[in-house]
Amino acid sequence: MPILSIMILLPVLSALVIAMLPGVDAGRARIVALVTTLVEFALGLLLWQDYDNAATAFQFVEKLPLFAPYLDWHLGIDGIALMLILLSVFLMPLCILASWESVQKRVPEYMAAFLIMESLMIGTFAARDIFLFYLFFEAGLIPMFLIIGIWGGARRIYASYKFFLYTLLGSVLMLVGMIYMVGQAGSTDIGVLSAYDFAPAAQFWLFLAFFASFAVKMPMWPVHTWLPDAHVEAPTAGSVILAGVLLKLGGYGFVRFSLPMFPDASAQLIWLVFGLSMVAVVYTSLVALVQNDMKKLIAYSSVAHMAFVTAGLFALNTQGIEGSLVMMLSHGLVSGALFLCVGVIYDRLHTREIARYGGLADTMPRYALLLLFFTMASVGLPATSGFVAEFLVLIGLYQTSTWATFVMTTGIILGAAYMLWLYRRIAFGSAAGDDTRAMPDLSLREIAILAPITAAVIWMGVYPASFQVPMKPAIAQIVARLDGRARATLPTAMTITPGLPVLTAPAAAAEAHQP
Amino acid sequence: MILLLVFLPLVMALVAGLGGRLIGHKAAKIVTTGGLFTSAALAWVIFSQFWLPNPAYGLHLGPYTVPVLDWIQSGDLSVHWALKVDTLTAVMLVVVTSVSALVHLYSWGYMEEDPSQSRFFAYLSLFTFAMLMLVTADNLVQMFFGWEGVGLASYLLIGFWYHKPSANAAAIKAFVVNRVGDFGFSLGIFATFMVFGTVSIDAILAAVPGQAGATFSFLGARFDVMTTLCLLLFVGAMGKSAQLGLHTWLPDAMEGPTPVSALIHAATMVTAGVFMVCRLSPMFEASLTAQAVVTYVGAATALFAASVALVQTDIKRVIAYSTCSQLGYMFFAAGSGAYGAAMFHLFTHAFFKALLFLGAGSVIHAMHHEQDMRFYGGLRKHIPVTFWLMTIGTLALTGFFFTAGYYSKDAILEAAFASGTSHGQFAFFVGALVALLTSFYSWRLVFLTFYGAPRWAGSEHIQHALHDAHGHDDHAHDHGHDAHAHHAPATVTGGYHPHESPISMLIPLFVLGAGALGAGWLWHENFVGAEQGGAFWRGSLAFREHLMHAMHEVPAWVVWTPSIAFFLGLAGAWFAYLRNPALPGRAAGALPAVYAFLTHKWYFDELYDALFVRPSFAIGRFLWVRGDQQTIDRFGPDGAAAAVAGGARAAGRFQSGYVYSYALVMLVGLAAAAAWVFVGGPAVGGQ
Amino acid sequence: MTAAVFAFYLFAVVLITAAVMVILSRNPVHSVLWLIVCFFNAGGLFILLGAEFLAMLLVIVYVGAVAVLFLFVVMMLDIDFAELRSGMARYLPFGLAVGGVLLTEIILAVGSWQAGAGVPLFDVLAGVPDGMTNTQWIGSVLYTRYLYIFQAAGLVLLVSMIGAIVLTHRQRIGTKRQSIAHQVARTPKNAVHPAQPGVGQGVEL
Amino acid sequence: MIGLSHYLAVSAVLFVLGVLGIFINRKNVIIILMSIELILLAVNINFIAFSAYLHQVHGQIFAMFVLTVAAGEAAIGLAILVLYFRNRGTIAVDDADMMKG
Amino acid sequence: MNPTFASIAIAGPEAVLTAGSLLTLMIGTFGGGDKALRGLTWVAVLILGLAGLTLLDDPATIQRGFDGLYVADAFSSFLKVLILAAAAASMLLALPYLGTARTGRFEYPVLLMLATLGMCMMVSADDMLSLYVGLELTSLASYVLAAFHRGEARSSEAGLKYFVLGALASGILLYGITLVYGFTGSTGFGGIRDVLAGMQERSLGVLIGLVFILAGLAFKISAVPFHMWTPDVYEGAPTPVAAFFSAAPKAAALGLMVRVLVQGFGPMALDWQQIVFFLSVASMALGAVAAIGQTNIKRLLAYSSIANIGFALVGLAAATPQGIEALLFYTAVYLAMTLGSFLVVLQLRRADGAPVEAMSDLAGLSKVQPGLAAALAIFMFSLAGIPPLLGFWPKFAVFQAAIAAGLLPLAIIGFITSVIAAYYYLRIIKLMYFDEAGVAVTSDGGRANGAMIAAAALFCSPVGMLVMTPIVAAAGRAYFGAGITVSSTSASQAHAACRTTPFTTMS
Repeated sequence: MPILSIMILLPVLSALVIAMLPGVDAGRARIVALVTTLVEFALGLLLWQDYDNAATAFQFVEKLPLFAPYLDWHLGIDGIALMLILLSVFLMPLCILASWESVQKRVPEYMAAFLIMESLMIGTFAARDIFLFYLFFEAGLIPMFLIIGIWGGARRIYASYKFFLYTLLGSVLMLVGMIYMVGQAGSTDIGVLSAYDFAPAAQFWLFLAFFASFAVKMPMWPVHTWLPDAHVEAPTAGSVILAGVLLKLGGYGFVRFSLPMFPDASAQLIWLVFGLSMVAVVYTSLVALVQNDMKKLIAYSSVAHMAFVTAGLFALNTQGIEGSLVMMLSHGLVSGALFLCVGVIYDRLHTREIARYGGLADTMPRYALLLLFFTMASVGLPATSGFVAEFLVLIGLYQTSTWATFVMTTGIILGAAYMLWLYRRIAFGSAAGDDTRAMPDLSLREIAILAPITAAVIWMGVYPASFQVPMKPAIAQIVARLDGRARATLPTAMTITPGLPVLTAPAAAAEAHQP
Repeated sequence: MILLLVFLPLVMALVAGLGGRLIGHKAAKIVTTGGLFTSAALAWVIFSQFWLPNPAYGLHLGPYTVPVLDWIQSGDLSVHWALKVDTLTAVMLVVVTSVSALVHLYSWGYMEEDPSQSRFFAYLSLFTFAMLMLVTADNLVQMFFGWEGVGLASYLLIGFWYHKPSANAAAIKAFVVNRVGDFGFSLGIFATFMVFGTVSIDAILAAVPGQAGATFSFLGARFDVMTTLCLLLFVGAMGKSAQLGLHTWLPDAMEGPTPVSALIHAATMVTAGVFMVCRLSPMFEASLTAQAVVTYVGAATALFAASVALVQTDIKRVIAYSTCSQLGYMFFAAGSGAYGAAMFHLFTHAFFKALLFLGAGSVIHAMHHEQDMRFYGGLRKHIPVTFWLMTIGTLALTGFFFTAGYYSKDAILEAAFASGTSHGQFAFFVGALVALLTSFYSWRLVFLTFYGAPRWAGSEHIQHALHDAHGHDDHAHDHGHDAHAHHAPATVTGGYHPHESPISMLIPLFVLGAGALGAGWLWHENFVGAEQGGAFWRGSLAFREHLMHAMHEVPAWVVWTPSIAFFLGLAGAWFAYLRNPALPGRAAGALPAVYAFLTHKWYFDELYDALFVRPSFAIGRFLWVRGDQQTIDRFGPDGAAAAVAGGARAAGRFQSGYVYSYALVMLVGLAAAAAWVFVGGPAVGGQ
Repeated sequence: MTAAVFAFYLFAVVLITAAVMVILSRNPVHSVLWLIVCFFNAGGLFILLGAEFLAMLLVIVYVGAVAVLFLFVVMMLDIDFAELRSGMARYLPFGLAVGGVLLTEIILAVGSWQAGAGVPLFDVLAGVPDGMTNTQWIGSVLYTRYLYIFQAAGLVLLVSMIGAIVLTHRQRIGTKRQSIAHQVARTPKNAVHPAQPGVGQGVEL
Repeated sequence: MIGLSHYLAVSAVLFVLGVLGIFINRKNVIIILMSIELILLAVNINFIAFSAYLHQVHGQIFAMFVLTVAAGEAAIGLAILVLYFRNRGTIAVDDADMMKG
Repeated sequence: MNPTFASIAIAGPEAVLTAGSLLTLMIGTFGGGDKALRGLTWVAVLILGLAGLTLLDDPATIQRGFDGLYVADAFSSFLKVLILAAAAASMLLALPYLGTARTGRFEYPVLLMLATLGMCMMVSADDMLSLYVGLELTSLASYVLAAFHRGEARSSEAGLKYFVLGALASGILLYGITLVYGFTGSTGFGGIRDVLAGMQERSLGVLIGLVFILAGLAFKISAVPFHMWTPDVYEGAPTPVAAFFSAAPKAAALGLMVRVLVQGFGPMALDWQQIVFFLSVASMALGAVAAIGQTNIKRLLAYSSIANIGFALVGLAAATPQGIEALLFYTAVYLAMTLGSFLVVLQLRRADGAPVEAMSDLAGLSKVQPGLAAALAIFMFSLAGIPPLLGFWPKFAVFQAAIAAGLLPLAIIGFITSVIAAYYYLRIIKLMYFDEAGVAVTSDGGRANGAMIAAAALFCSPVGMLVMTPIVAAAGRAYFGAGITVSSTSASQAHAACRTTPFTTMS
């Protein structure tokens, strides 16, 4: 059964049904969308169940020369793709549910846009042809542009343009790189390209071309400014998808393309990535501290978290890369949940201004509890997914650059500061006004949205193996490919010299701990 | 057994927290308290297995580990959820579960009128669970889990009365300052993993000798590996145990309900740092520098906190600074190499400090949530049980003969003296001075509270209680202390009648009082005895027998120093607060600078506010406005858009509409192209 | 100086002078007349080059038809000539410079012409028998080899005809046109309409 | 002796004059049409000159068709001009700027 | 068989179109006159279809006729199909417009057909002479069509501008042809090529001639800086005519340009490559930037066509078979996108009956006319080159060719300009979807137009990717039919070599 194709095409089909068929009203559109996304989720679980954790090869491979000579319909997943697909299909029904009542304008179109978004996200992760990847990667701009532009807030036009053009500009440079690579290697197969050794000089430029795209998508400092705008203006579900999945495309791109295809350049340019990541963590955390708009604050925190992802990936070791991937999953869940939380109260009061809230612990205790949970997950409290991620990233990074780790770790202090400051202003104290006081607590639907994410966050925090194990073979391959590449010498490189009174196995012990 | 012990509080916390609304306050209280007493019972069983010789285990039970679940596996890194049980753990288990159980019980009375009691009990149980995970951790990461978990619980409990802005601020402060410590702790874990390739405590400690003396180069300088690791980890300990520099959260944490202060901020959580140092004592043993730093920091903290405690007027803050000071003792004991003494003081301190806090809670309860000692006075007759029990606690704290504090404090001071190191000597003298100060402020507290004439009428809380017959929800009001800091305390009762606390609050006091009196006498041979100590600890911490021997051979004046300090302090306090009550005011007036310095807690808060908090917000705002908006956006996307728009305008001007200008453009293009092939074209014919 | 050289310079100088006058004359009628001078002199040059047929064609078609057409339009449009041509283009200096550059480039380029640089000078067509006139020579290929183009040229003219009619032919409203068929087909039956109007009523036509 | 280059030079000058005629003139579109005729005349001189010097008939045939097309072009041009005049009442080049930007 | 008849047999489309145009002209004149416009239009479409049917020969063979003035090969067939289809569409889409604008004259289909005939001649030209005559046939008809709206001052101004500049351009072109003729002694592409290939050093005369010819052709495809007429003419001309201008003549002129440069000037590829490079960059940049300030949809589409020509020229600048293949592919897709956009615009009417021309009239269209808005959105995203819409792939193809030919800067500039261009395409989407409705807009057009819009939208949508393969294959075949062959290598090797080598090394 071509399960990946089905997963990609089913939402498109539903979207067409919703958008094209006459007589599809808002209610039916919602139901069709929900059923579709649930079926997708079920298919995703099926995928997970049938996935062979031990195999290193790509699984569920489909290849059809549909679009010769430019690209093939070539699909397949490894553990990394599997996990990200699961993340997408997991968040999707929740997004639909989250929009159940808050979106009243042009509901069929809205649902169609989300379904198409889902299809494109799955396609991006499942693509095995580099141009097919690009196609899905880039196509995601369209529905997101519409989602922000049609159902967004007051400055939605500016935000949607900024989002669209910014990311487009980044990715066209990548496209140039891709075309060049395909010309060199003579194949569009990602697997072939990953094994092809490009000349180091070419790798340098190719790396930068891909970097332009992924850094914007990530987003890394200083090309992050589209994100706060886009998040703030997007409707709740749009923010969830944006933060939950679309930002992951950047990290996925790094791990799928930059690392295996340009291993030498990656090893040489770690200083660039570390530098930007370090700046990002401190910079955006401080900026997040002074935000008055909830979504903007969370958006800035996303930038800081994504900096952990980049830093971890370019630690170039197992812990770092694995941590980054867990971070992507975790951030997808947690930031998605935080946006959903914001959406919950936004639906009630129609403002994102923090000062208008307060005392929700009184009026909405269930909400306050869940928000607290996600706040803690966001600051990386152990036993939540965020901790596993941050910990792995930092422990991996430490082996590559102590100094970067030192700076990045300050993120855990600043992160706590701005998230708790936010929580305090929303949930604690007393209500800002009578309307705030009159807000009802979470409805059953809203609990149904947030509860699965809560469960997933705890699961990933307590027993991350379920999520890590499928990714291990793929990561091992990447690490093997990176192994032995000449790394940029960082000024902060650390070497350990054993002490004079050596007691046990002197040479071996010292060798083993050389970074 | 250990699984049940550890996870029972978690289950109960979930039951009470998530189902609190469903099952009601009463049930929530019953399950959590019941769970904790069960855990405590189990803890005593385990402790006794380690303590009492039992032929079934070959006299003594050895350390063992109970695996629970895989946690993080990545490359060489392997972290499990596992429960490690040895003597050290057993001691902590006893402390944690016992105090926790008693505090649960105490809270029945203390929190009786609170509308969200089940939440409170859930938090308490959650805290206990996290603390248990901390002390049973078999690896650094799990310890970090507990570390952060107790931080979370502390945050929640400090901010329990979330309507009070001061409570919210204190909660955030506690969490963030702890995070600063955790910053060091996590870097320590990373470095440890890098050096040892593992995070398992047993494996690390086994490998320590191999790394002793190893150095690494960093930024051109060379550092000793073990020193670096220890200091990084110690930063974590400093944060959690409120050592000088990272102590600022602890006094503010008194915003939380008093049982919380007793449990978290006196008996258990704050001692986690001491526990960690002891747990990793072989690592510290490998670095003299680290030991010295630990000693100096501990001593400095002890002195600092004691000096501040002299002038505090809030009853809980006095005890809080006292805690801080006692933690300093524990650290310099550890730094001097007397880990057993540190643990012993931790153990005894848990009893008498919890007793003091709960006693203070009883006083506060009686005084309708008034915490300012200036509005107390003469309570001895009104709440005699509390009075006596607090006196016992004070005796123990100040080290009166044969009380718990007497044994542990003596052990520490003697060990410091006997360690023979210069930092140890230094610590001894500081410790002696601090003992004097401790005695003074402790008795000051007792005298101000229980003796003299009542001064209650000046308190707004009391006024409230008098005017509002019900007045149940006082703590829900936003009363800062400054709001009622009257200059001239009234010396009248105002017609208020304090009542002794209910029995549920007194039982814990009795139990703890017993501990404060007897714990030292009962266990000092095990903890610090030169002969039994080694057998008791069984390698769970670095036990230096020769140091323990040396302790008993110190000069007599050293042995007598603490007792002399006790009496001097007692006499001073009696003179200043009973005999001659005007003296303190005159002293403050005579030395305004010193007084202000002490009342402002050495200006730490102000310094941090100016150094970190304000700049962070200012820089954040600067980066947001100047950086994001006016630089990145202005020259990035917005700038590019403006440039393109300018280009569009220019192109529009060129498109003038006139045929001749169009023709001209065409011809210019033509001439330019022709010129290009003339001069610039490649020399290519038709090969 | 042979007659041919003299003739060349005469025609060339007059041609260029006339061309200058065409573009500089204030009065469009003068321009047209100068244009005619141009055509004549160009015809002279053609004859010098041995292309009699084209020379004649130029005179007949251009002078006879095109120039007259121009004149006709100039007259027809009824423009106030005094008002026109009061100013030169704003870009004149720049335009002149560009023109100068262009001229230099062309002259430089054509100056490099040399017969025989790989060019087959006498191809099939060049080898026509002696005694064949220029006109005959042209005629011999025009309807055979260039039939395709000839037909296409006819279509070009057709297009210009249709175009001119489409654009300028106006159906005048109110003009009466004779339709013989209609006249012949007219019978009393549909021409006469008997009416019996009552008193005070009109007849409806 | 008069060579090919003489003819080509004349033609070049004529061509440039025609080109100049298009944009130095701002008042009358008819002059522009005449300038175009000048350009085509230059082209024809070129064709015939080359044709003569190459001893080929190609160039002359080409020139003939250019003449034909030019005639048609003139007709169309004048027709458009007349139409324009009818609509606007002027044939000044400066006035033809309804559409720009 | 008589060579003339044989030649006519080869030139099937031209013969059919000639006869057909005369027939329709006569029907129009002696038959119904302007009232028969609808019928005549359908007749004309039928004739165009017939002309298309004659192309069903085996496209692999190269047939020359009329003593080397005419060539029929896969290249010309490919382009003729496009031209005929675009012309037929342009004819049909005019019907509703001509009905309301009182310009419904029967000459419209006749002129359009004659223009189409000229275009067919252009793409089949194997000689400068047939090139010129075909070009002029198209141009003259176009001038008339631009001024077709007789009562409209803007229309006649457009005609005037178009005529003056067009005549100047053809003068320049002709002058270039004379130079090339003089320096090579031939007007046939094959002859020119042979002479050039034999030349030992580079000839300035040929170079200048080449430049002039390029300038003349660049005018026809409206490449910068020879584009200045385009916005004004598009705006002034009747909308169906603008649609026509944006489609079929572009295809014809591009095809012509390829044939002249590749077949005639192949040996000088390195020279013209640079000029085409410049034309391409300038067109892409100007098309992207200048469109931003526009408020008129037709002007916007004019700039869009300029930019698109720039993209198509990237393929030519690559000067490889792969690039030509990409260019043909680009042309095919571009026609659908531009015609589709014009169709939608034509379909719309303001409440007061006036046609929609101001962009602000599109505000809120998605609520009033969801179908049309969706179609226009597809065209816009496709023109912007956002995958997975079909418009991305030809862009991709030309840049792939450019990169393979070592023109990395061209590709980078091109992609960046495409991002800038995306801005104004997005603006239309924004107007339709994000803004509230301004003036009431109704849809007014025949069923045929609706069907064409649907077909074009479907083609430009991701579904179109499914037919991408045959189109690209046809374009590939078309190129190899264009007369460049590599001797002494087998076909497959030649294919491999051709995909990366410029012409100079092949000849």
